[in-house]
Amino acid sequence: MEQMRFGQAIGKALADAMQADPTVILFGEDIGEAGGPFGVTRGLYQTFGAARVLDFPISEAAIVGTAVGAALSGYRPVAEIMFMDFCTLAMDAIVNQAAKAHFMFGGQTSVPLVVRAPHGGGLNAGAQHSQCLEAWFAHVPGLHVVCPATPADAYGLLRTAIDSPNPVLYIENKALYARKGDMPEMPAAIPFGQARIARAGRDVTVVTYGAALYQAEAAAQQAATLGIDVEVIDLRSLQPWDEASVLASLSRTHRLVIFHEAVEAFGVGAEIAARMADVGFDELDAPIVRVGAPFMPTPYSPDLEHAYLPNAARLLAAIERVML
Amino acid sequence: MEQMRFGQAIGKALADAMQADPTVILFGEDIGEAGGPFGVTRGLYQTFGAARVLDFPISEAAIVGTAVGAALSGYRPVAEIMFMDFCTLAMDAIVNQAAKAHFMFGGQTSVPLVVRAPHGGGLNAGAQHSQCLEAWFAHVPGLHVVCPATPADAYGLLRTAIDSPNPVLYIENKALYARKGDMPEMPAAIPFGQARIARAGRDVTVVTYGAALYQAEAAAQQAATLGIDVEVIDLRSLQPWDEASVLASLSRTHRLVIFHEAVEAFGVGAEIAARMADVGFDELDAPIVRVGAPFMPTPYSPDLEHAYLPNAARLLAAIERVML
Amino acid sequence: MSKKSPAAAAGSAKTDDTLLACYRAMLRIRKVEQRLSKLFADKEVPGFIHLSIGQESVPVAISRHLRDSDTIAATHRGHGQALAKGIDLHGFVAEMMGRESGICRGRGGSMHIAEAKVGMLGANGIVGGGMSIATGSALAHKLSGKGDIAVCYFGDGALAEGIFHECLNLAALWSLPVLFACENNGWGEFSRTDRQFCGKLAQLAGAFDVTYRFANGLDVADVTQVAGELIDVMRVDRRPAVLECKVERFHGHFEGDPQKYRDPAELAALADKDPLAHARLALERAGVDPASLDALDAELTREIEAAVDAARAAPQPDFASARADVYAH
Amino acid sequence: MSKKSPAAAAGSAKTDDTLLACYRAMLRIRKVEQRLSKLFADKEVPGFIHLSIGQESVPVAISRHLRDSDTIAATHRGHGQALAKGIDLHGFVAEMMGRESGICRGRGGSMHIAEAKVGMLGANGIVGGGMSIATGSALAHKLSGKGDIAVCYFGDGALAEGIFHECLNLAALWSLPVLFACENNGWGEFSRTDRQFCGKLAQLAGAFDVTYRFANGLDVADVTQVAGELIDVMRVDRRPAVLECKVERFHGHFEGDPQKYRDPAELAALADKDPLAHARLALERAGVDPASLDALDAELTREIEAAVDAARAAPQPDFASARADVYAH
Ligand SMILES: Cc1ncc(C[n+]2csc(CCOP(=O)(O)OP(=O)(O)O)c2C)c(N)n1
Ligand SMILES: Cc1ncc(C[n+]2csc(CCOP(=O)(O)OP(=O)(O)O)c2C)c(N)n1
Ligand SMILES: [Mg+2]
Ligand SMILES: [Mg+2]
Repeated sequence: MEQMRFGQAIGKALADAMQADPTVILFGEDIGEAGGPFGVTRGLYQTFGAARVLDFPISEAAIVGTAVGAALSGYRPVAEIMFMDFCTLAMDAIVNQAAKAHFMFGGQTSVPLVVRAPHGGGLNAGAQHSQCLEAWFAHVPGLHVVCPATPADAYGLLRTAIDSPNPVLYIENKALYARKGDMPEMPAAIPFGQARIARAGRDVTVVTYGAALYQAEAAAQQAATLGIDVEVIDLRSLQPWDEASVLASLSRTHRLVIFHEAVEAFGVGAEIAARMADVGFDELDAPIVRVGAPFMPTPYSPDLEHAYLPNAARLLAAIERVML
Repeated sequence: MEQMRFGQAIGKALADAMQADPTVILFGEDIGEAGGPFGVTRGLYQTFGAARVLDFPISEAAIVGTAVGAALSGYRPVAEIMFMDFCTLAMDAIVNQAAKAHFMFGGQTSVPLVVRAPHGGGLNAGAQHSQCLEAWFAHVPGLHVVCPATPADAYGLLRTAIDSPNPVLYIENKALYARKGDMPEMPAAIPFGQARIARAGRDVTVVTYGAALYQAEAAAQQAATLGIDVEVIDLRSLQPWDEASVLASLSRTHRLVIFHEAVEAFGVGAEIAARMADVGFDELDAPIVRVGAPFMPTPYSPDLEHAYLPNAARLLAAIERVML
Repeated sequence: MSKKSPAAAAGSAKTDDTLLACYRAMLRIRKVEQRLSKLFADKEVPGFIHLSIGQESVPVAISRHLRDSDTIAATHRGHGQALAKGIDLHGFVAEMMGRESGICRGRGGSMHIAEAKVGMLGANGIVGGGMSIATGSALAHKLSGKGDIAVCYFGDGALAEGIFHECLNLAALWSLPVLFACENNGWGEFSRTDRQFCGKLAQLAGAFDVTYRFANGLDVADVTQVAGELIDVMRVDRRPAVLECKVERFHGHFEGDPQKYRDPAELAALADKDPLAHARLALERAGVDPASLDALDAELTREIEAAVDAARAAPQPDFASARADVYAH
Repeated sequence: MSKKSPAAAAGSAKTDDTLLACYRAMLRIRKVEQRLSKLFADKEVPGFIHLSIGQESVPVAISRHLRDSDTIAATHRGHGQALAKGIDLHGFVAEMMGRESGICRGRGGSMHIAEAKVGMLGANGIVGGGMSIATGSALAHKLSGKGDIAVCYFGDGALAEGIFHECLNLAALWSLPVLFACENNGWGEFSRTDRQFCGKLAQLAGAFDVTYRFANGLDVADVTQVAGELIDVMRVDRRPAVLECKVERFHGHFEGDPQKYRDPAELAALADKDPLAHARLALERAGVDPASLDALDAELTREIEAAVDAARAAPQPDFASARADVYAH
């Protein structure tokens, strides 16, 4: 199987979707001739031209707002918000307009819009260029939220997102762009709401998503050396998320740890824990433990950021705790 | 004890704080001569003048953004966002600027800013004028989030918020404005992070906040007729929230239901459930159940909205479920 | 209305025809909103409703130059904008009354009324919320190359929102066929706009090299003329334009607002600033038989009452189906 | 720098003094940034850094007219803005290097550098993020009545953000003493601003009745003159003003950006557009001894190296204390 970088997989999904459907258009800053701040859209401007790869001024509110208007008028815009932190400038269009139009208008119309938003730290980029804000969007009825971890999933989820009649937040961890992985020759679209068992195990279920997957896998390996057999579930899709798969795993392992890069408090993990403390209560043999970022802004200095970011060691400690 | 309406208590807290501290200034739309869209600031313009009650144009981003600048320059602005739904237009100032400045600047400065935001439905005002978005802000390190249910708490929490050196989201349920309650002659400031036991009970703990408190009390009364003794905890403060009090209650009742008006999925209740499924796991005799709004935009028609809003009956059903 | 051919006519008979058609369209909006006012007072219409009484000339005039495939983004004060664009009256009234037969099945209401198939992309509860939607729709029109245009309605209060600046730039930069139509009633809720916004719209447009025109909203013929000129050019040159119309807000900000904050003299003077009365006078002066206008009134009453009756008879919306329809399938 | 008295002097000796002081301040910024460039290449400075090499004239000129109690909101390309306002060099360099002795204790870095006590309210990672902060600070100045002013630095790319419009309106409406200082380098990241924003800044300011002036950033004397005139008036009339300065961005958008998207001819032409070289030439023409300028260079090198050495010797920041300092107490 071909190897492809995560960022390239996104670029390929965009290109294939644009080839397949002339109504797919791209919105964003520096995505045209320059090929995008992280090179994800490289070549698309040259292939599809200025009419379909729209290099926007620095106007995030208008990027998503006009994308809603174009989506209501027959197009399928894929809008890039350069750093997820800048979604703060486009919340009205995402939350009050895109998410609600189908419902508010009684089902007459839909808003087939994708907002691509790179999240995550590790670049020493500081508190305004590192946030993982997916929990906000998962709380908004009408939005879908996905967050791939592998190139194949990046491809497949983006194709599904673009084909979806609904607005989708498509979240890319910046640390993954350069990461290579398998890419099938005919990569498939991946349905929303289906998790992937990244590693099968009997003793503890670890639920994760995005770049955190790789730390989870590392922790699972370390746990194996301690005789703990960890099942790692990569959610892939956060809204909807695959409650059935998580519950099924919990019913086998009876122990649950949730792991993500985002701030732990009020993060995505809270919902998963809360649901399992309800529908999975009878299966639980141990407390549900979450491991996420501490409740603080992302610090700048490498030492501080390193101490800040959730890692395999902290996850392993949590795994050991629920095994007690 | 004097009786006072919830909205009046907020107005009184503003007036008393302005009297006590000349750096307290008010920002908002229609808050001046007009006295505010819900009459909360009535009379303040006349008492304190145009220099301290700043009637802004319809520029939410600038309302909060300039408030941050004024807060960094020696003032204590209290900014009103007319409906919490419009916070979508001011997220950058709240989340990227106000919340992070103290930390990012190494503790040199602080941002003593209050953002007042009315939330909640029941007015048939539709999907863009009814949202309860507090979970977003509780997820942001550097912000405090409070949501009073009684006039005395409205007063006391607002005084604390204005005195705080940190940015505070102060959330008011619109349905409460006209509600009367006791107001002590010398009302006290109420510290953040302290819940109030609104009703003591032995069998089930119901955790709630804001206007939902009254439905919770009604459900508790109904439960009493069924022989179920419900303890109702009014959180009052959501970030930080009073984990110790909730845990203490759970340790007595061993059953937990969380109830709020906000959308249930990824709402505030998720964090409480998740924490209790961790630190309170050994105390739990039943699943943790949440009751919040269903995962849909707030509908317009009275019938639909009535069916949409969480109510005492749904809470009672949850209480009965955990008693099984 | 939305199917009429563009541009104001030259001959006076034709002018009278246009005026009569405008009068009819304005009267229809007026009577619908007066009926809504009553229904609101009687608690048959819930929520917040913002009536456009006094402002009907603007959407009526603009819509004379629009076709179904043109799009509009409307405001919270958008009943006239919606009706002039051709929204179905029965569906409209039923929506206000929150019924299953409402055009949005009772889920949207006054602030979220929409009818996709006549190019009405939705009223908006967010001041300025429609601006980028209209601009994006104009971008779609540009890309699809069918010669359609988009109209962005907004109030003077919305001028202070940053999104206006972003959209004006984009529309000018990329030559998007969008008409920014400002219904300037001098007020934003309970505040006078001249105490809220000090930019001059003509100059703002000029800074982006965007054509600006002013029209007197009291005179529907003037608005029709100016809007026609702008739109005729826009169909060809595909450039944005700004149209500012001075109008008066007769009712409160929302129904139930007693407007105590307005000078009684200002309120008293409104009677002379009614575009509907103005049009009627012009028609009568041009020799149109007043009786025929009264007959028109009666005809519209029947149409509206039929819609109200039908809405009253319609079922309440079904929660389970609303619950199941948050996402498109 | 920030303690110098306002307004450009008349006599030529004094002009030379001013020019020399400006040269010194520009050279200091230049040398600090060149050092940062090297430290970045050597991985001693992490993250994203945006150098203002070629743009030093603007903050240097403006800051000649500022006092400590005046405030500025800086941009992501704000090293020069911070240094000109008087930020502590040791604290500055240590912050870039992520040390506990950094002015933000290693928590902020280049994009979030701030020093409250010299009125530096922070760089910003959000394009346009400082605009409302500066405007709000100007509001505070107006309320406290001490005659202070605020400076809002921004790049030409930020012109497209809606917040600019909101702030311009507010500042004009309420007469806030804020200088909107645009460092127009013609680029926003990898995109030419003339393909991104088509508004004319002079006319935008004019639409709000705000004074607009242009200055040639190549010539620090010109910027000093124009900024001085604007600020002198502002101290009295308390009205906002817009100052646009044409400058060139010599380095990439961020360090490490090879600027492949720029025309080689354009890059080659930069050599003639260096405000520092320009100032040096003027000084030499005015008879300043080149050796004294070289001595100045050496003196600054020593100052900067001392700061780098001190930072290198400083401890890494402590996570537990950062963790405990999310909220003020
Ligand atoms: C973003 C936002 N801010 C504030 C409001 C509250 N609000 C509703 S209408 C209105 C006044 C709008 O004035 P204008 O645009 O002139 O329209 P008009 O009501 O005069 O037709 C305000 C402030 C809102 N709905 N949305
Ligand atoms: C809100 C926001 N959007 C986009 C970015 C990414 N970004 C950083 S700098 C920049 C270009 C800014 O151009 P300009 O304002 O001219 O400043 P310059 O870099 O030229 O000094 C962009 C797009 C950002 N940091 N914040
Ligand atoms: Mg108005
Ligand atoms: Mg620039």
